[in-house]
Amino acid sequence: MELILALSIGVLGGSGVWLLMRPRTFQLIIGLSLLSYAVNLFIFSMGRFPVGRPPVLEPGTAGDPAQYADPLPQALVLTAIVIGFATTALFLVVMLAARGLTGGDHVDGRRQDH
Amino acid sequence: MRWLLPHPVVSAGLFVFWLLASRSVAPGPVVVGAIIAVLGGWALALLDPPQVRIRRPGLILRLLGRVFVDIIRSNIAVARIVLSRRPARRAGFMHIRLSLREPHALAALACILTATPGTAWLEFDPEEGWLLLHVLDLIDEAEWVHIVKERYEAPLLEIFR
Amino acid sequence: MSLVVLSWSLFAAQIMLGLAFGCTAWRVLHGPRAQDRVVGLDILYINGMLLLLTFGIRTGTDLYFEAALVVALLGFVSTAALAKFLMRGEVIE
Amino acid sequence: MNHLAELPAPVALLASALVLAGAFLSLAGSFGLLRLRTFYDRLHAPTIATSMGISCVLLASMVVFTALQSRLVIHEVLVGALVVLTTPVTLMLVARTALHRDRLENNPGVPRAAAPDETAEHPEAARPEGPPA
Amino acid sequence: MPDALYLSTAIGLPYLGALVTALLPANARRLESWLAGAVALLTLTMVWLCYYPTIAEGGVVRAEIAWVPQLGLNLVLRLDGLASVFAVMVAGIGLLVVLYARYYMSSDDPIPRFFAFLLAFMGSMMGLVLSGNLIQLVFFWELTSLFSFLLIGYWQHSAQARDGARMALTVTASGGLALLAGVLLLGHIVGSYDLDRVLASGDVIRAHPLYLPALVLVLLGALTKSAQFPFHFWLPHAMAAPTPVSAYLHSATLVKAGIFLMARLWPVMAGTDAWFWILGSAGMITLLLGAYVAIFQHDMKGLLAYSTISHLGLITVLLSLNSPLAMVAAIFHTMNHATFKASLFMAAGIIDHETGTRDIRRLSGLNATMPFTARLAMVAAAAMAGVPLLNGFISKEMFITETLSASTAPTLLHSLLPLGAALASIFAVAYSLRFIHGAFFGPTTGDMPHTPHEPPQWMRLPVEVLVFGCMVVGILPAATIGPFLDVAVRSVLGEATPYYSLAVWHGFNLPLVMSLIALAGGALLYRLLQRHLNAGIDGTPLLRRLDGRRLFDRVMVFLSWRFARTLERLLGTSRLQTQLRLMVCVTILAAVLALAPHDFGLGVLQLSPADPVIGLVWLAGSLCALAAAYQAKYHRLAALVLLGGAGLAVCITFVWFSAPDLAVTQLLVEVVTTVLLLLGLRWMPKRLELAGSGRLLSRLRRYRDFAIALGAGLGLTAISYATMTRVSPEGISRFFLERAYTEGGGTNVVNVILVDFRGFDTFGEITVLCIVALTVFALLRRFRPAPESIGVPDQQQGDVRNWMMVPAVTMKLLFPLIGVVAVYLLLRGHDLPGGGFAGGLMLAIAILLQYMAGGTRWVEDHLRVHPLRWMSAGLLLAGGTGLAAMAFGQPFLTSYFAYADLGWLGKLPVASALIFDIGVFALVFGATVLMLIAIAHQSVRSQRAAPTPPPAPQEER
Amino acid sequence: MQHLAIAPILLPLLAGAIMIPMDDQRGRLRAALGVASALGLLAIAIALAFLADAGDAAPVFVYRLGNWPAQFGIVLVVDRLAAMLLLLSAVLGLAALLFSLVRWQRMGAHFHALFQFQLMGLNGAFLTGDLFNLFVFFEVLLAASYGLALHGSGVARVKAGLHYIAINLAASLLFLIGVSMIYGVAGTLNMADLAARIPALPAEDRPLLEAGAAILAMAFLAKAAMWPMGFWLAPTYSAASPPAAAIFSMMSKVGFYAVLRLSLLLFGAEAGASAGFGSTWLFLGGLATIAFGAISVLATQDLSRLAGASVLISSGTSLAALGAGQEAVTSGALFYLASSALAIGAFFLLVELLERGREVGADVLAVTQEAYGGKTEEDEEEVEVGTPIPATMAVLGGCFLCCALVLAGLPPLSGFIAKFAMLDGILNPQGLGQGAAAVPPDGWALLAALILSGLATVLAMTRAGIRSLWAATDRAVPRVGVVEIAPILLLLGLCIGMTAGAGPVLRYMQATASALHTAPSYMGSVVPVDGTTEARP
Ligand code: NA
Ligand code: NA
Repeated sequence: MELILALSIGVLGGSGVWLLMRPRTFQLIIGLSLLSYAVNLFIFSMGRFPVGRPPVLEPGTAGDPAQYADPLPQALVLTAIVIGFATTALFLVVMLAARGLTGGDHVDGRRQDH
Repeated sequence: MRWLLPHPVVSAGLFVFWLLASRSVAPGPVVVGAIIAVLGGWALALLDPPQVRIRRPGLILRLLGRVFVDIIRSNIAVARIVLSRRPARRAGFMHIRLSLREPHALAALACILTATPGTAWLEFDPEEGWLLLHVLDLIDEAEWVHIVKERYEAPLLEIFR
Repeated sequence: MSLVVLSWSLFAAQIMLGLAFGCTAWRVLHGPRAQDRVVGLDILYINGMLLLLTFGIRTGTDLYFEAALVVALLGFVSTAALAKFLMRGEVIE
Repeated sequence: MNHLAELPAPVALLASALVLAGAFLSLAGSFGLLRLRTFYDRLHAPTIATSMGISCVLLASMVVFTALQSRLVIHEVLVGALVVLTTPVTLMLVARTALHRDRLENNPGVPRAAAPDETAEHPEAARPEGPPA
Repeated sequence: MPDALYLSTAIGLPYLGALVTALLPANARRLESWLAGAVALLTLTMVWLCYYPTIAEGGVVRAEIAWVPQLGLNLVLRLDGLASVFAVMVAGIGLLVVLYARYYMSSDDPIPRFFAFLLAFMGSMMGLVLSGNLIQLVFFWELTSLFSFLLIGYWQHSAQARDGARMALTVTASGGLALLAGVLLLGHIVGSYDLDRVLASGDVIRAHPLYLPALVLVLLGALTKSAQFPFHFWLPHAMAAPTPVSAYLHSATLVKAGIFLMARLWPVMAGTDAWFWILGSAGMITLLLGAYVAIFQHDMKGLLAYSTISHLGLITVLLSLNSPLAMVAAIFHTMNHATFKASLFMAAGIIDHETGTRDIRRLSGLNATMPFTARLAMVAAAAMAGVPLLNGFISKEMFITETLSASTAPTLLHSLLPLGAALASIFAVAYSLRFIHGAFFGPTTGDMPHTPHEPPQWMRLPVEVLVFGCMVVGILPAATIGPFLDVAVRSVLGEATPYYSLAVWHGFNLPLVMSLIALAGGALLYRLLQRHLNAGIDGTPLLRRLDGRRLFDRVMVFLSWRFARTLERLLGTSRLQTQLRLMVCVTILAAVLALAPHDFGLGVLQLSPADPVIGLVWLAGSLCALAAAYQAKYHRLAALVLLGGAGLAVCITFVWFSAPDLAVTQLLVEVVTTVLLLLGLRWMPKRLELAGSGRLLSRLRRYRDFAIALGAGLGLTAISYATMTRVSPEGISRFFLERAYTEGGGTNVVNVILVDFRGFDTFGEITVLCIVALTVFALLRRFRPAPESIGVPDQQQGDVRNWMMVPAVTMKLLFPLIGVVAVYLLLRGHDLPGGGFAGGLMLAIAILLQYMAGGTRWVEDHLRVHPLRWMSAGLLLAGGTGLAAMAFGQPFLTSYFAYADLGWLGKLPVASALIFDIGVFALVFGATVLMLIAIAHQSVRSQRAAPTPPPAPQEER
Repeated sequence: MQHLAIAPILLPLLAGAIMIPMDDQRGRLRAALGVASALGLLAIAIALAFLADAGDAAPVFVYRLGNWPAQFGIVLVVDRLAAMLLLLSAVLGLAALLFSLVRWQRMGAHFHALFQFQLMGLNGAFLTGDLFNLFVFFEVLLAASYGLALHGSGVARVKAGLHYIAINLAASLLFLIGVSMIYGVAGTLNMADLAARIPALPAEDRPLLEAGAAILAMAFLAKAAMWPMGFWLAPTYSAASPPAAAIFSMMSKVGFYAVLRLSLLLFGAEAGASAGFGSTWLFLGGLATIAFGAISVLATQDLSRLAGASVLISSGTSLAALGAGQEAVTSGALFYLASSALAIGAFFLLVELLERGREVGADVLAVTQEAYGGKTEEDEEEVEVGTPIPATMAVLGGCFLCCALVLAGLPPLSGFIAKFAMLDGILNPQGLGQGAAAVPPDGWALLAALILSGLATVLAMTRAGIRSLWAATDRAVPRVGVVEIAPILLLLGLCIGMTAGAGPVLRYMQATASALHTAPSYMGSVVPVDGTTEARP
């Protein structure tokens, strides 16, 4: 199981990194999104992927760590998701502004090669 | 009463929705649900949708039953087409001229036709009332016209009058 | 006995849904046209939602219901936006 | 999965059947999406999943949880209602889009308008897809 | 104590004067010069006050003001014999120069600035010579460079002045940096920067392995400042400065700073072969080169400049000789040179001032038109040439004596010294003759811009004083300058002070013969060269190619253009792709380097059995991710859809591993992101697949990128796999699980962490969202689309109302429904999956759906969302919840939790965390809506493109 | 009194939040609020600095947010280092804000709110004692910096902004990867707790922790613009509007701050097998950055690029000095950091005054402007500067000179003291005359780098200064308002003050460095040894 997840983190991350190095702004934004998926899963994986643990406590009890998933990586992922969302939106708008002002969608402005 | 509940049906729906979602009929959720239902009605009123007047609840039930049966039947039919190795069928477009104009009724018809596998709502011309359908198994076009016009449109015309 | 049957059926159902997920994903991947991908994505969401529901049954908690509810609601929004974009060239006119 | 052991046998069997049926229907729908040859054909396949497929699984869920929690659990209805409400919207929009794009590209065999015209009076069956865009 | 006061006044007063002068009005020339003169006089007095009786009796005046004691850097003011000689020169000649400048400067010039710079320079020079701490010395050293730069560039409108100033600063400040390094080494060797301690550590320094680097660095500083070969070239170009500046800086003070430094450190650094070789060779070359080049200068000041270079070379040679007697001669010649050279500069300035030119070729017969000035200049020039009965003669004779006595030493350079001295003396006579003969003799009808006449009497006075000094010292050396020289020499040499005689007549000896030969030879040389000189050819014969300035410019251009630009191009990039590639590579490298030294392996944890469902989901998800990467260039929409597929796989994974909150949030974010990207796609250029992208180079680039991406992916896999196979550390999560319900009041631990345990993170996170929304809004207010995407997309034929009629019905109905879901998610978040963030996004989606269904205008006719208000309210609510805790004496964001009994309604949980969450909800809703609407508005704006400016998409409506 | 620790975060936050819905009609109120908040921050920072300096090595305040024990909740820690950086950012913030009042505040929407959030982010990053909270504040300050970098729009800003954002998004992802790896291995996020856990870490987990730290460091170093990850800096800073660039001179210091804090806390002498981790690389990277900065300084002809390149040199110098690993050098580096931040801030403001008069709207595509509704914004607004100052060129020239002196490290300003302090620390790590051990090779390298980079700066500054102040005699004298020059004078005045008061200032820096090099005092006061899982008070 762990291997599947590790591999999927790798695939997401690799695709994201590949796109990160592409010349078009849109590729970049997709790449950043894929990378942030990878990173979110990565953070999550640092809580060791517990299978079949209940997600919330029984009311009125203190949770036993052996019974529950590590909640902290989850909280971190949530924050990371939100921040990732915000920055993606911002990058999109900057990308649009750059497109409008430079006339092209190359990351460096009007460069035409590859 | 109008100002409190501009869309009573929707408000009622929201109230039920809330209770279902809360999985409880304790006083707390009921009160919150009621407030939310009213607020939801107001929110909808902001958008100024056409007023819906629904009659004949009996007919609604009958229509629902009919649709239920049709869905099961067409599910099986379409599943068979999908899974059979060499399906003997003739898919195609067909036009039906509807008398329905009421948007909610049209939406309901769209739901019905979509939920029924085998028919796909493609395009509707609100002026002339032409509906373009795609049918997966267009063996008898007249049969389909009958189904749509008689089985679904007629009751809908009654309900949303 | 019935427990074994139910467990296995749930497992089988999840495998089937997983396969369905794969089939749909293939359509999304392969296209050939944008509308195919959009329809594919819509169904991908449905398949995903069914997976969540069966997972809920399997684990006996109805906490995943919210996730399913949200999938049902939002799968629609994103595919509708995609379709609208295809249809009108922009999502909001 | 010890919680499932608390279920009475008939309920378990019913739930098994429903789950299997729902999953099977969904698989059928998805398989159709994969297999059918034209876009308009493929438009039908998923509705198997969105109608019966979902219904069966939701029913199974209701049955199981009602039995487990010894009270009526029917909030799954909401999911069903939402799907029924929303699927047509998506499909209508996509279908309309496909039509529009086919018309723009003058692909043969696509009705020119919502109203019937001479050429489209007797449409033939499966039409070839337009070239990928 | 009064000594300390005197010394600090001697340094501080000039600076104070500079400050006051700078603030005086531009037309107060008289006042400014009086002020400057008074400052110089007072400074001189201060030195005098210290001199008697302490210094005169061989004592040292020392005052210490704490500055940075931790680093051994205090303001140590230290006056001894050597310093007082220089201090008197600085203040005394400064006084004369101020007087001279009062008449020299034109009223068109910005006078306050001139005097301010001059006084500041004086202060810096005083600071330098009075430094009792090496770092402090460097401090003032660089200040002298700085103010000399400002003074040379005083006439900033002239390109020559700018270039000269820049050259001077570049050379001297660089030297100053080297000096700093050298001084730091000395400090390291000695263990103190204090001059007294350094001077007491000569043996330690000379024996230290770092002696040679320290020596080289210190001498770099000294030689650049004193314009020694090969750094001499800046001085002639500094002649673009006003003449008072040249008279002050380039004869008596600035260029003597290097000499001062060498003399100062002579006791501890001299006495080695390295010292002799470096200084001897540099000095000798400078001596000869300067003298030779001076002959061929047509500009009087240029001639004087090269002569200065030569004389400084002379002094350097003297210092290099490691002989106490040579040291005496060096100090003596320093004083002499200051007097005659300053007077010569002033004379040249007077000539320039009265005739309008300094070109020797144009000047002629001034002996007749301005006789008094001519006589003064002639005497000074004679001193420069080393004519007997003038001060220059005595020190020059001492020089020749020293070279002769050194020539018995073993090396070639030693034996060449007398020859060089003789040759240089011949040259000196020749250029002195040229200076006199060229300007003052010949026909009175030169082609001069002004008719020459005598200057005002007060302008001549400084020259008179200095020339008088030349004569007095030349005739009665022992009686006049003797005591001062003795004190200075003793302060350097101490016990080692040799016997020396300051007599004019030492008998008819070899040095005298050489002097006489030099006089005759010089006259002869000048006679021989006269034809050549009269021809008025520019440049120096034989050395035409050795143009220091051209070389300097070439080096500078090479440094900044060829060298720096090429390197910058090679080592840097402006391309984003390269930058990101580098970042990825460096990170991979960093991780590998961190892991490599250890044997990095898997942990011991039992793996959980593989779930085929997740395998299937991830098979699909991975394919989606890969396909999205593949399609993103030409099929943007496809990539977007595929991204959604991958996101769904992530979402299912979250559910599978007990994180429904994450699943819900991930999904919501993904949908909003998709819509945002779709909104943006409308403005992107059409992209068609082009043939010919398969060129070898770009293919290779892609292979490289593929390898990097593969590496990154494998790295992530390896790390996460390795971590997952390890036992969890006994971390802090136990605390959260144990306290979430009992102290946080919620069963959804994740939510309790978000709004309570780590609520501050959430607080920051919503602030980020808020900031981003504001930025998006601000940026879009100035959005300009590309010309080709302004028009309505071609798909838009027909009315949207018509097309969307049936779907719109459902979409409107969904508005309240989604709103209810939003509230539902908000309210239950604390106990069950959901929360303010999810709720806010949900509500925004409800609004979005309406925009999609009805279009911007329709929605805004019906709905008024005020996103900015929502945002503000949300942020204030969240912040207010935290502040409320402070009101109860608790830290910010301390949560409060209780059940309010509402009678039959049951108990209502009241948690401050819920209010916080409502704040989150409002902010997220507002921010998301603001972003969506701001982008959506661009279409409306573009369609309204008209002469009248459209209103900004403000939040109202 | 405790609450003073959080005030530097809350004050700008609340000010910003109130400003959000204010429209342009309330511009004056908005500006007044902004200035009031900046002044308040200054006062708070001064108070904190005095309080921090009064005590021993331990932090003066450990503020437990939500009143949870330190290692579980989030803590803010006020020690000398934090207080000093708060003070710096307050000063720079005030200066930049004042400068913007004359005209830059009107060049785009929401300037004041973004500015306040920028300050909040900076302060939060300096205060927080939690690794993940540091990420959050990094994001706050970055998000605000994106807004400020783009403030005013235009081709140059947007193009540079795109690069800046892309690179920082990537860096943020690295941050997350690094933090989560550290959490995955050590099980905590609190810096002090982490420092306490590292020595006891099992050997098989150590590589992962170190790899996590290395990746984390990449995120910081990208922000500190270490070569080869800092090419974004010069274009971004030079394109940004001057007030933004001025406050950005603090931004690159944040990356350095994080490296400083974490490397000394986590990998200090007490870190067991991990002690000194990465310092060699830090040193080499710093040297490379200095070299590249010096090359850029030499290569540039443009004043604002020159300022940007100076930031590189300054960053590299700080990093290399930190990498040298000597307490004495660290204290010099801190002095240097303060002095260069002030000077660079002043320089960015000054550059605009010197280059004033370039057409503002020229970089908007003319075609689209016409088609898209023409001059919709305040692009073409006249430069109205209020009361102009007398002797403008002389004042500007003097300011330029001061900036150049500080940046080149020449006497008489604080740059010289800073460089001297570092060099002295390199040569005499135990203190002057305290055992003259042989200087290691890296000491020589740093010495050479500092001297040569100073030389390059001198050359470039002289050239640029002569060209823009002396050579252009025919140009019109720019109109400069008192409100514009005052902040520059304030910043440079502080540089002068740092020179005159070098003794006490350096003593503060030495106390700071000494506290940083003795991690246990920080650890002990943030996470008391006994009360690990003690309940909420
Ligand atoms: Na259907
Ligand atoms: Na939540």
